[in-house]
Amino acid sequence: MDWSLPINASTQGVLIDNLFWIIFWMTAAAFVLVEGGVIWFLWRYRSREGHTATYTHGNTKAEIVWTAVPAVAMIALGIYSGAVWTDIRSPDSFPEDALTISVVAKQFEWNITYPGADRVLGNDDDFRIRNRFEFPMGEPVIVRLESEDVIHSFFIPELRVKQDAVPGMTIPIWFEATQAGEFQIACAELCGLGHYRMRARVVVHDQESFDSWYRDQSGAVQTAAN
Amino acid sequence: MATITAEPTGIAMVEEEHPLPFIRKYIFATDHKIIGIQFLFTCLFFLLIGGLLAVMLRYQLGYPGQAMPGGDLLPETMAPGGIVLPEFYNSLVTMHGTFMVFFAIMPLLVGVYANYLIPLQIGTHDMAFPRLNMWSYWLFFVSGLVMLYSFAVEGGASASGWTQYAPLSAMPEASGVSTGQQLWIISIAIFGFSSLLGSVNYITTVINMRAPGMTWFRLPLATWSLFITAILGLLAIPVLTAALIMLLFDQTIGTTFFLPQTGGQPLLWQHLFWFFGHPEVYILILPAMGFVSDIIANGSRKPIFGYHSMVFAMVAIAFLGFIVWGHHMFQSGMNPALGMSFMVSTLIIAVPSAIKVFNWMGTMWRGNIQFTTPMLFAVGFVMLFAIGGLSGIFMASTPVDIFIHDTYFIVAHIHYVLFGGSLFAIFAAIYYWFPKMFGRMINETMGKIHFALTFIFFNLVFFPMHGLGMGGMMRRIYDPSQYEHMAGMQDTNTLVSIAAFALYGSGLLFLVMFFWSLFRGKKAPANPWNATTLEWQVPSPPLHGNWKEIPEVYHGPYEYSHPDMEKDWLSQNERPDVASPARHGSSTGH
Amino acid sequence: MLRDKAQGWLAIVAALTVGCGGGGDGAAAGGDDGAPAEAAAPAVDPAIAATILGTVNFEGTPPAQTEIDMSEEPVCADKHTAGAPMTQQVSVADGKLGHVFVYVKEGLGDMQFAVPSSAVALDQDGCRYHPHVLGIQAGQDLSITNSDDVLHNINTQPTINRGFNVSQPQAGMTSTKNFRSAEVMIPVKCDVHGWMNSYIGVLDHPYFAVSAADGTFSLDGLPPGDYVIEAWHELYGTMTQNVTVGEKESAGITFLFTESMAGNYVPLGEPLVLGGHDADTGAHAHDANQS
Amino acid sequence: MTSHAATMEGGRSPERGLGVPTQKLGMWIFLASEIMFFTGLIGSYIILRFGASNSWAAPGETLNVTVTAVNTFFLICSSVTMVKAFAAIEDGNQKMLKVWLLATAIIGAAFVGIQAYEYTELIHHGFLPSSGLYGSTFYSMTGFHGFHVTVGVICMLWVTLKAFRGGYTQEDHHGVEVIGLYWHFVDLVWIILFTIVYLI
Repeated sequence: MDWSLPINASTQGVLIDNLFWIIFWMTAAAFVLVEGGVIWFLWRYRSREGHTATYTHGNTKAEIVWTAVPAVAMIALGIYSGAVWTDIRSPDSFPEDALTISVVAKQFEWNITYPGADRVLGNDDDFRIRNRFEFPMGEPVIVRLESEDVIHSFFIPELRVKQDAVPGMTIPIWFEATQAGEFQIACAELCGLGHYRMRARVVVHDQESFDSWYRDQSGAVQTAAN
Repeated sequence: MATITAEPTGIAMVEEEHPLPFIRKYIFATDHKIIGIQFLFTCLFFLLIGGLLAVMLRYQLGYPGQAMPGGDLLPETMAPGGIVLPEFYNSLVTMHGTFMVFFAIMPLLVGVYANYLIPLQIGTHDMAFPRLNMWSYWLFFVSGLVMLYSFAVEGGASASGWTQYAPLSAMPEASGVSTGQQLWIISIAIFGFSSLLGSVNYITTVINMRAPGMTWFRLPLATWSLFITAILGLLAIPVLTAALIMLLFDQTIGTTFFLPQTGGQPLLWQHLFWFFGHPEVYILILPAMGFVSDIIANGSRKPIFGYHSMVFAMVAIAFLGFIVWGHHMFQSGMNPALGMSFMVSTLIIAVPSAIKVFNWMGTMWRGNIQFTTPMLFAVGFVMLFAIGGLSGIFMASTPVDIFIHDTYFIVAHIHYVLFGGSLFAIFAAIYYWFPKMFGRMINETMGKIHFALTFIFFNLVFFPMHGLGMGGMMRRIYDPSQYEHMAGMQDTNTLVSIAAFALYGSGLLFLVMFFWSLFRGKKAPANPWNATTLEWQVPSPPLHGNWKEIPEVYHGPYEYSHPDMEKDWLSQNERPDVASPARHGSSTGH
Repeated sequence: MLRDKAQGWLAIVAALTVGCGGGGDGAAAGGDDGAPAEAAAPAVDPAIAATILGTVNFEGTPPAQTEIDMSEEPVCADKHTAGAPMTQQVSVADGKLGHVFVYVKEGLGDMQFAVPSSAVALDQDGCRYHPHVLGIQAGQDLSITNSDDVLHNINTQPTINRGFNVSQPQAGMTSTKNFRSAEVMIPVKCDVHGWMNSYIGVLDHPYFAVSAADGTFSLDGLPPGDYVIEAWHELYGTMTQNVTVGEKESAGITFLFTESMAGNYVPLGEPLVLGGHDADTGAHAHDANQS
Repeated sequence: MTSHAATMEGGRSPERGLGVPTQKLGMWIFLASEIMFFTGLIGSYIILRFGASNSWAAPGETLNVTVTAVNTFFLICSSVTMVKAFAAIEDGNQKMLKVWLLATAIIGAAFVGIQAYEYTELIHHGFLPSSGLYGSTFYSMTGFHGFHVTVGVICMLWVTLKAFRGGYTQEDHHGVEVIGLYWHFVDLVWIILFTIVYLI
């Protein structure tokens, strides 16, 4: 196993990965400080002939320092995380005119409804495909998540996307892929005996191949309707 | 010489006591010490069960789809031919979490030590309500048996995760578990009532029955932590009980609290559960922090560094613990703006935790560190809890949580906190107070071997899980090989599993040693660790009623290495002027 | 029995608990399961037994079969070498309708029949159920096998019987189950592969059959008498016919399903009374759709 | 032998800390837990009702507010009798203690009886726990309150019995005070429930 995040293929992934590594280095420093300190103290102050403990109940100055430093670090992290979170999840961050796709989870499959030629969900030219999620790179996509039975979680590791699908709710998320390729949707919330296999194929196309795929699929719907 | 009148609900003096019949002394006991020991044995048994479940689920992850050795002893509904079925795997995951959280760690910390230590450490004869205390234990015992029994009913034990997310837990047709699910709810409801009785007892006892001179800021941190924990339990568990009742009604009498078809809200369950669940996390760590504080001060032969800030940090953690529950739900569909505020409170809670870690280090700093087994486990606690705390920062940051939520990163985090943290502290506490409880010592060499094995295998099991989580391996997955992004993880999973078996093995070694020491250990003196708190001022084991006379307390709990004293400790009931160097030889001779 | 194993296991656990915890009530598992009592079987004298032979015809255009996309399960897709797998809801060939469950609905009075000791097989192969429609006697073993090396779960959704939902994560796994009461029909589905479905008809007598691809069926070994025969189809609903057979007689009947019956009410799990049948249909709408 | 407490603190009350008798303190702490329990139920009710307000009938449409209003009045009266009982034993009046305790228990039982009658009527009219969120929340909240009153009545009868045996004195009547605390709490919860379930 290599200690790394999976390849990143989305715009929000860049933000998330940056933040991840910032926290990694912060905590790594704290880790070295604490573990190193403990081991050093164990060695330096080990009980031995002629060694005695120093009688002290504390040191206010030191305590203020080690209260203030983590506090400042946490507040800074909070502010930065908040900004990133807003960029990804706040209702204002949703792009307009994005391709909107409906994903309905149920035990144990993902049903993906595309808006058809008119790019509007909820009318006759929509088409539904089971366990296959295809969309273009370089264009924001809005996914409207729903669930028919229990809670599932829509997880595409390479896109750094994860959102629970909750029955009774429609939860929109958006993302933009930066790389074409084939990935998988994984279910990340325990949903029953088939949870471990509730997966679907994700195909990120370049614009051209997406257009042709989409035309074929919408065309099939048109023919069937006629 | 005036004597203290007996507590109204307390126990009469030792001498006058008629010997109690066996059944009232050891079975339906009201003596807090016997109840503590009853909890200890029962919890160790449940710990063994919880560990066994972990071994079984690790077998499936280490060797997916292969027949488990001895697995053919299991019924075919669980593991036909020894091959663990996915539905049984889900039960294993659920019940492992349930047994460890509710029937092992929590009662080991609270049931065992709040009962055993509080009256001894505050200097009183018994709990405020000894009869309630007995009920608390027996209800706990029954709830554990009900939970265990749920494996044997048709459909098996609950399989919807220890968090019981509705609607999976409310729909037998979705989870495949009906009776087992209901038994889970009933068991935890009984457990909650048991815990309520305990909490009322501990809080009342600490408030009202402290020995003269035992002011709030002279309480040992173990008692402080148990007191705060009891308050957390008192306020958090009834909310879970209310939620459990709604869940049970959804399953049995057709209500629709958590079923969305008629407007019920699945997220309501999560809010209620985590309103309980996050304080519960602190219930599981605060007493551990308290025990470790006592033990580190003792092992470093130094007063605890920053006693007051240790107390305030615990109070702060307890208070903040009630307003951070939403951080379990960042990806649940909760309003993103709410996510922001929960992130802030969650990050702030890292501060008091950091204070505690630094104060333990401050205590060790310029100490005179004794490498006793309890001290090793306590230091192990600090080192591992620090890792668990630091990894928590990743998930507190909402954007990072998008990726690592529900992955093995979380599994690694919770185990660093609950195993590396709580369970290490429990081991430390068992080694530390074993002589007091049973009047015998545990062999130090054996203890150190146990520590070394546990420390090594623990890290081999749980540290690699951070990497699995970073790679995107989800929790509660029966067979990771089903996903492309986890294709390269099997070797690590197998390694983790082997280490897990070894970790369980070192746990078994501990049990052997525990029971061996119970009968064959060296006789323990009253104060084997030269400790300062009151429980060490009575014989090991203490007599029924603890004290012939209630002690008077003169100073704080950690007077180690006082410069004016020849010996390096001063008991709380010793006056510095009386316990002068010339007299110290007789000071432990109670 | 499996439960005995669980109980033995539990007894050990309980004993341990009592040992460690210091007494208490050991958990006693209450088992109420048991094989249905052997029915006293008045053997139908083979010398007088009658037979009903029949055909199910179909008129009109059946719904178009569509291809099932099994690309996500290469193990299954590879098994369909003869061409892409199609939906199998309606099987019509030369005007004959297959997958129709035909059974004696009324006329057997309170006769009792022995439960066969042989098991009925339900196989999952190529991510399809084989057979698609099957009949079984109450109490008779149903042996479910997974021939695919992928996870299948067998989720039965009966109305009268107690359902089960078991998984078979590996090839070669077999589960044996049974249904205690007569029920026509019990839907079966696999939640992992949404296209997989099957129907099981459970009766407490042996007089049932499923029409073959050429529409034929036969009900053998019947005692002479008057019968109501029902034919059930998952899309077109049910139709009944009255038949009288004498000793050693062989009667022929035909059922005719038509295109226009699509969308008819398809009864599932309605109470069966052998003696007489009160047609209380209730509001049990069943959506027999399939992609 | 180091000096022990007693020499220094002779004559000090065994009840240190807050100066509240232990039983009373225990009951307060228990009630804190009860508050959280009802907060869980009532909080869920509020969230569900905001989330799906159309699942609720207008006040008075399904529920018989008049009957319950009378019942509420009964429960408030029982709080008054409880106060009277406590006042009586404070004055050392054993006779009135018994009278008022008995009255409290009887009124409490009447409350439960009327609630049972209300349930039967509602079920008769087809309003069940399975009747959507309205039924779910109504029966859970009022049911658990009714359960608390029932437990209260049983305890009250026990206290009454003890009073008849002369178990309480002017000096020591913790039992009366403790059951009184519980009784007032249950009464208070009902006033909240009545308001939010029946009136709003």
